[in-house]
Amino acid sequence: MTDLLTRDIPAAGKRRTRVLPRALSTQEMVLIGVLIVLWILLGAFTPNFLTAQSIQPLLASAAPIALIGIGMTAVIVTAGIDISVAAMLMVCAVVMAKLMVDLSWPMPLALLAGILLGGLCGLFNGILITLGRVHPIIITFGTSNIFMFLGWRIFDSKVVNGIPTSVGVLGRGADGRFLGVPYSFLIVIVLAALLWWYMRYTAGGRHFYAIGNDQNAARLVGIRVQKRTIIPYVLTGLGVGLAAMVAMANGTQTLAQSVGQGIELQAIAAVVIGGTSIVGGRGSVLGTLLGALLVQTVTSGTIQLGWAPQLANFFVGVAIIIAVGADLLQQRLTRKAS
Amino acid sequence: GGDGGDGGGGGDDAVTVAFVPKLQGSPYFEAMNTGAEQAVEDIDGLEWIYQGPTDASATAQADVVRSMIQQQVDVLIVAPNDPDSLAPLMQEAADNGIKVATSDTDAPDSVRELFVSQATAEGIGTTTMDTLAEAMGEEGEYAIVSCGETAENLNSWIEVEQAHQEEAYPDMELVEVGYSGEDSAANAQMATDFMNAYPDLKGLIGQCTTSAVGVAQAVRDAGRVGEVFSVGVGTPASMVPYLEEGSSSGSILWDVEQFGYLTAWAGLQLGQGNELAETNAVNDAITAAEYSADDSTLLLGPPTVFDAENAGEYDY
Amino acid sequence: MTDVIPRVRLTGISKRFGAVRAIRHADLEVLPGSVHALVGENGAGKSTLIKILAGAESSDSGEIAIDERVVSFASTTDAIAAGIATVYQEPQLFGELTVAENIFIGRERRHRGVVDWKKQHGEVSELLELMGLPERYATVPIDELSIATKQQVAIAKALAQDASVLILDEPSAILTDAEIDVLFGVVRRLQERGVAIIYISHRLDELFRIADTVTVMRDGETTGTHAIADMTVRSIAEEMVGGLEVAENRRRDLTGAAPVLELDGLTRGNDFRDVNVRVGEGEVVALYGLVGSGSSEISAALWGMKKATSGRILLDGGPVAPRSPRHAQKLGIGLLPADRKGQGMFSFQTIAFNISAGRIGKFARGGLWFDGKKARSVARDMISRLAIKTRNERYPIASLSGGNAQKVVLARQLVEVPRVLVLEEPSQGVDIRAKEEIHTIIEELADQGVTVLVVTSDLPEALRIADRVVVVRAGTTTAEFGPDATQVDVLAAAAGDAAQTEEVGS
Amino acid sequence: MSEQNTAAPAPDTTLVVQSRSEETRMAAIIRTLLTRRELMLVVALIVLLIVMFSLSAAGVTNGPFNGRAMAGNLINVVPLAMLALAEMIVILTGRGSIDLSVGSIVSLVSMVFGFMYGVWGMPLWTSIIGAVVVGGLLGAVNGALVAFLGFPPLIATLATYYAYWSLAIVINDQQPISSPEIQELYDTARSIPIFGSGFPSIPAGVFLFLIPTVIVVWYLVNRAPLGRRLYAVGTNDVAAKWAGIDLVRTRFTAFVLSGAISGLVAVVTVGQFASARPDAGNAGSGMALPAITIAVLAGVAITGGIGKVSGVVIAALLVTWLNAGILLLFPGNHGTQYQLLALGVLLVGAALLNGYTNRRYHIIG
Ligand SMILES: Nc1ncnc2c1ncn2[C@@H]1O[C@H](COP(=O)(O)OP(=O)(O)OP(=O)(O)O)[C@@H](O)[C@H]1O
Ligand SMILES: Nc1ncnc2c1ncn2[C@@H]1O[C@H](COP(=O)(O)OP(=O)(O)OP(=O)(O)O)[C@@H](O)[C@H]1O
Ligand SMILES: [Mg+2]
Ligand SMILES: [Mg+2]
Repeated sequence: MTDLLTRDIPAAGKRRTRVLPRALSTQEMVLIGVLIVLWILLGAFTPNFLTAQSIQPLLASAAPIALIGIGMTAVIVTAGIDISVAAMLMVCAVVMAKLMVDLSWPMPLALLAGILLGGLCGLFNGILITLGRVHPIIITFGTSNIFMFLGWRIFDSKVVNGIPTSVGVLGRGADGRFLGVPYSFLIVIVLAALLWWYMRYTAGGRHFYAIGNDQNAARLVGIRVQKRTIIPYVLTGLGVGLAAMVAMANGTQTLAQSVGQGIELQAIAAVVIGGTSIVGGRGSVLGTLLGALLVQTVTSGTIQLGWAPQLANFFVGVAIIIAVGADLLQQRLTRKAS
Repeated sequence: GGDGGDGGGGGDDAVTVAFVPKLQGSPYFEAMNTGAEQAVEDIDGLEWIYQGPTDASATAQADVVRSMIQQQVDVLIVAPNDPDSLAPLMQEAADNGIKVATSDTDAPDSVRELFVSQATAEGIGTTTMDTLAEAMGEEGEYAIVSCGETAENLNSWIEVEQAHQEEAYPDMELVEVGYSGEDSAANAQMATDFMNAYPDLKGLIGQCTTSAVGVAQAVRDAGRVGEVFSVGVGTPASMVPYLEEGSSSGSILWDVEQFGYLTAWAGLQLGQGNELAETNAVNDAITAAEYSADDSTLLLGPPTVFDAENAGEYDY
Repeated sequence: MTDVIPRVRLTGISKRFGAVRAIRHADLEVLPGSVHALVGENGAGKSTLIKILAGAESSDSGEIAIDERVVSFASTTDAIAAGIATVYQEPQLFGELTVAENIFIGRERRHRGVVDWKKQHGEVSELLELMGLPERYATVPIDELSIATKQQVAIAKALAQDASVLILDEPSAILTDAEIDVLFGVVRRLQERGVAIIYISHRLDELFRIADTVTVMRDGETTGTHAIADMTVRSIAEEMVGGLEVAENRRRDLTGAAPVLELDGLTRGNDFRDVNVRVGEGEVVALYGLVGSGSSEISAALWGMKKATSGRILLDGGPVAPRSPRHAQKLGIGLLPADRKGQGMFSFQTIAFNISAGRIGKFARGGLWFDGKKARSVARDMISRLAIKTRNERYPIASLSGGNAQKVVLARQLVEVPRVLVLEEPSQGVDIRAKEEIHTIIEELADQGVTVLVVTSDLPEALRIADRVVVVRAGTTTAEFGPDATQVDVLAAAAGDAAQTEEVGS
Repeated sequence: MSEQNTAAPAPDTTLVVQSRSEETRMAAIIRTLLTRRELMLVVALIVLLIVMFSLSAAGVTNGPFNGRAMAGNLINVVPLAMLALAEMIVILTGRGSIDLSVGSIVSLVSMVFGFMYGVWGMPLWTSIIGAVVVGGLLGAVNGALVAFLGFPPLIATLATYYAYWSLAIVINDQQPISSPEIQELYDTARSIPIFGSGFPSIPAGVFLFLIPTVIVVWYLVNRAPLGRRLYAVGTNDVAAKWAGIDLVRTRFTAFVLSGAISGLVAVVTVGQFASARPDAGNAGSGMALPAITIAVLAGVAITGGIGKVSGVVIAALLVTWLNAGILLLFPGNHGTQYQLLALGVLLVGAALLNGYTNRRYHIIG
């Protein structure tokens, strides 16, 4: 009987009395290592990479990717995906800008409205996906076009000029920092911490993993799968709203239709580099945060090394392959071991 | 958006002039449209169609151009994203009896009968470089933040700028040209990275309307107003705050609305088969648009340098 | 007994899946503190019935009463709230989550809205102890456990619900004897606490150890409920089958036939070792073993899905090493997989597609042009030869009943009659009539000279069709029986009665 | 149990109409339309054409919507339908297979083709074959990542989407190539009066590229052994494996084909734009998204195993003519904006319909 029971478990290193699932995945620890090495190397080979005036803007620029990536992590953990975030970001940003400029709403109110609008867009996605029971990639391809249409109509073929400079506190400027860290990145940290806590400690959060693991089984154990599945999309929407705010602040006093273009793939890249499994059931917000930093480090690093900036995308692609490949390899090894 | 005519150049003698910008929603082209609509109000027998693609690509633009050919407009004016790509389509339009012209960006190897030029590439490039050189004290490193990698006119301006600098300002040095698309946040981040990569960087050029603002924003955010000088090809309304605080030392542009007016007017002339004179008085503001028969180019005039004083007078 | 209020009462339940009437009219009464066995052939509707009780399926008609109060469950949540805990036939677990999380998923212990990990951990430790599993399993992700342990976790999970009704759907199928002892211990303790237990099993003998009452289902109907004391294995079996005559056993002595397939000391790590089997030309040999005995791994090795680490496979005397199913095919082997739905059917494709899918190259003229006409005519031919009940070959296989679908998957192996045909559980989940028809087909094939190895956990089937039965136990061949073997002998060998073990192979 | 056996075989769900006596005529029509997407698309196409022709006749449109206009717009169908077919081949193999990198392959191969034909002076046919081969190789990288190494297709092709795009841009320092040879290639995009002067001229690309591709893909999917394997793998890959089908090889081949078709599309776009452009397949939102949209609209199931060549071609025609119609109906910027809306609504609608159909008629699960 005993040999039967011990047969299951690889013997080494499992003796600790953990009550909680693991806090840091291997992938996250490796990512932290990779980031440290990259930063040291970049610091050595560029004049300024490891200085405040380079790291601060880097954090500010990584913020929108991270803000979207955080919600996207929850979505992907439930085995979903949201391609519409870039279009959604444009809608939120233009609404915020127009409320402030054309309707003279006070800034906080306008930003809040834009963030809520993001949540609403997310709700729209979530409802279509759960009620239609169609693969989310297809639905969000579609809603992406619809949001884009809305955004363009609201822009009304113009740019929005004269966005108040006060928005700039959320950007990469000097007036928007606390202990040297840009406010926008502080928002990222707070949000990531919240969602990390939620997904790790609360029942609702753990249910995301269960749904991503096996939606049918989740239904059988009494999880309200449909309701639960909507939540990550709404979270993503809210994150997109925040990202719109930061993207606007990172930009100029003029907002153009191109805001946020291509950020959906950057956010997904950050999520998968962070070790979240695209087929669902596994992943964490912390990894995404690191992934976003890696994506932006690669982009800025390429430029600061004096290489062709267009190569940055190539390295992002390679980073995805290495990160996911390492994860696949590790999984294969543990499977062999057991 | 622009107002279409009833299309087809029906039974009346009105001339339908269609203009296809590089993309819609850009303040620059929308301002051209505003100017053209003024022309429609002023001039009898001119009908104006304005329709642009949703992204600044040759592909998307070709669809719109093709639609214009189907609509059998009288005159088709295009600001080509990629002149080479458009040349055959213009041929097709001409084969269908449509008069074709370019505006803003030329397609020299095409069958276009006229190019309405805002200013020569020479003029824009030289003025931009002169403005930057003056701000930088004619010495030091500078970098260029451009937008689309393949934008023909931006690339031609960059060429002129570089050549002019080598000739006239030997103490200046171009360290990098980067392309970061039409997103001002990305433009600004690239400018920031340039400032970090080249700590002695003294000058930045924002080569298109979004990056003109983007580079200025980057200088402002880095807190280096007065140390790093930026100039750009930006629309006045978006540049005002930056010009005022000094993060931008000047914006090189022309009166875009008048340029739109001129384009519409030129289209009408083309449609009616009128010969252009060597200098043309078009309206109160455009009194001497020069026409060169050699390269069939109608020129608005020299570029304007907007600064803190005059930029506020424009609402685009 | 009758004056006790039943904990569960199901009356007149019926349920259709499209054209399949899974449950036609089922009644069931379970008393508190009793173990109520539910038996019936594959597909009789047992799982469907308990899924209805568990809120996982809705019934088309009928009534559910708990403690004589009529209830209606819109979802599993409602059923769980009503005190019904279920261990499904396929364990519903989440691979990435830990054992502790799996046990509490959906009903987490909370402390101010946050999962109370410590408390859960404590309770889980107790449960694991009850199940005879070590405490350190609590934080191990499910994916790192074996199937049997997963099953035990699933039971622990049901126990954690503190339920008044516990449903166990074939819990013993994949457990070893020792694990079954633990399970029965747990069941008895719950019984003492007054829990009503519904116990589904195909191992009729074990019912006499654990059950108080037995209800038999046939064709979606409950045919009767009896005290277990009044029954015997034989009487239960008769009621399950409904008195259908079982045909004569095939019993031919073909030991003299030239050996075509020989397994000689075949071994693969923990899966199986020292397997010795010899099958002669035109012979039918059954490889009989209970679930988990390793017999399915042996057939996977024959089919090139798993590599043997030592020993030899001989085909017509020459050693072969199948690298892949395709390679095995080329060697002249055909295989019918055990899991019809998962491994056999292309469910929304047509019958013709399904039949031709195993030999696509065969239907391609010059290897370039797939001959659809030929595929359809072969399919029509198979339909009539195997008496597949369908209107025509263009129907999707999903529209067929299990037995007919099984014949289609079998037909795939017959497109090009193989030299050696391996059939895994050829009649699993098909009704008696179809079963008989499949057995006849196997006999006909053997008569045509095909060498047949039937890998089965169905003892009557093994004895019905095989010329010889080789017993697999704990990953190795332990005994071999000639044509005159009795059920008792074979079963005893499979269960590990040393006295019954005879010499193996040749 | 005998129930299943004695009763008539359970009625078919997709191919044959249920016992007619039980089903009303209307229900039968609806079922046929829902389960046979290409028929529904034909109906939609006819409705669109009738609407557009009447609007055009009533003079509501900015220009005539007639045979000539329709023929002219076929130029857009060429790359769109070809890439949608490429996506179909990949999506058919199931397990979330999709190819996000087709647009980047188009960009990169455009440049390679530009070099081969426009700079190095290789003969046209060699260059075209070279483009297809290079496309196939780029697809093979995707295929290797997915089939051999087990990368999720979405991830593998997201990575190569970035990598190929970047390479396309740096390979010639972001300059397009438009040498005279390349410019002459525009002939492939020109319309030719193939049916005589009485009929509208059709873009040459339709005959040079689209129709051959459709024929080849139709052959591969419906008549080559490969096609059977694609459907089998996409329907149930475990069963396919047990049936002796090589999953790795089949998935790998699907991505190679997708890359090769994308390589040919690169030639098409080079001809169409008379220049080899590094952003040929990535401009705007790129070419992959519209291609996937067409495939989904055509009824190709993202879960694999379902999809038809005819559906893809009809869907491409529908979207192209719808877009052209919208441009004629809405002047100014609104036209291009409404195209976005129409595409979005079509896609969501088609997806919801796919989902509903599958559940209603139990096609999957
Ligand atoms: N979801 C479903 N869709 C269609 N038919 C189903 C479904 N579930 C069960 N059936 C059919 O209903 C009948 C009863 O199945 P059920 O699983 O209840 O049998 P069972 O008695 O549990 O058999 P086993 O002993 O093999 O577990 C079978 O004919 C089966 O094919
Ligand atoms: N199992 C398979 N999976 C994927 N592709 C295959 C498979 N078998 C063959 N092919 C492909 O099909 C082509 C024909 O192969 P081959 O000649 O072995 O088939 P065949 O002999 O006609 O088939 P069979 O042996 O089943 O009659 C090969 O070029 C190969 O690329
Ligand atoms: Mg069952
Ligand atoms: Mg062969």
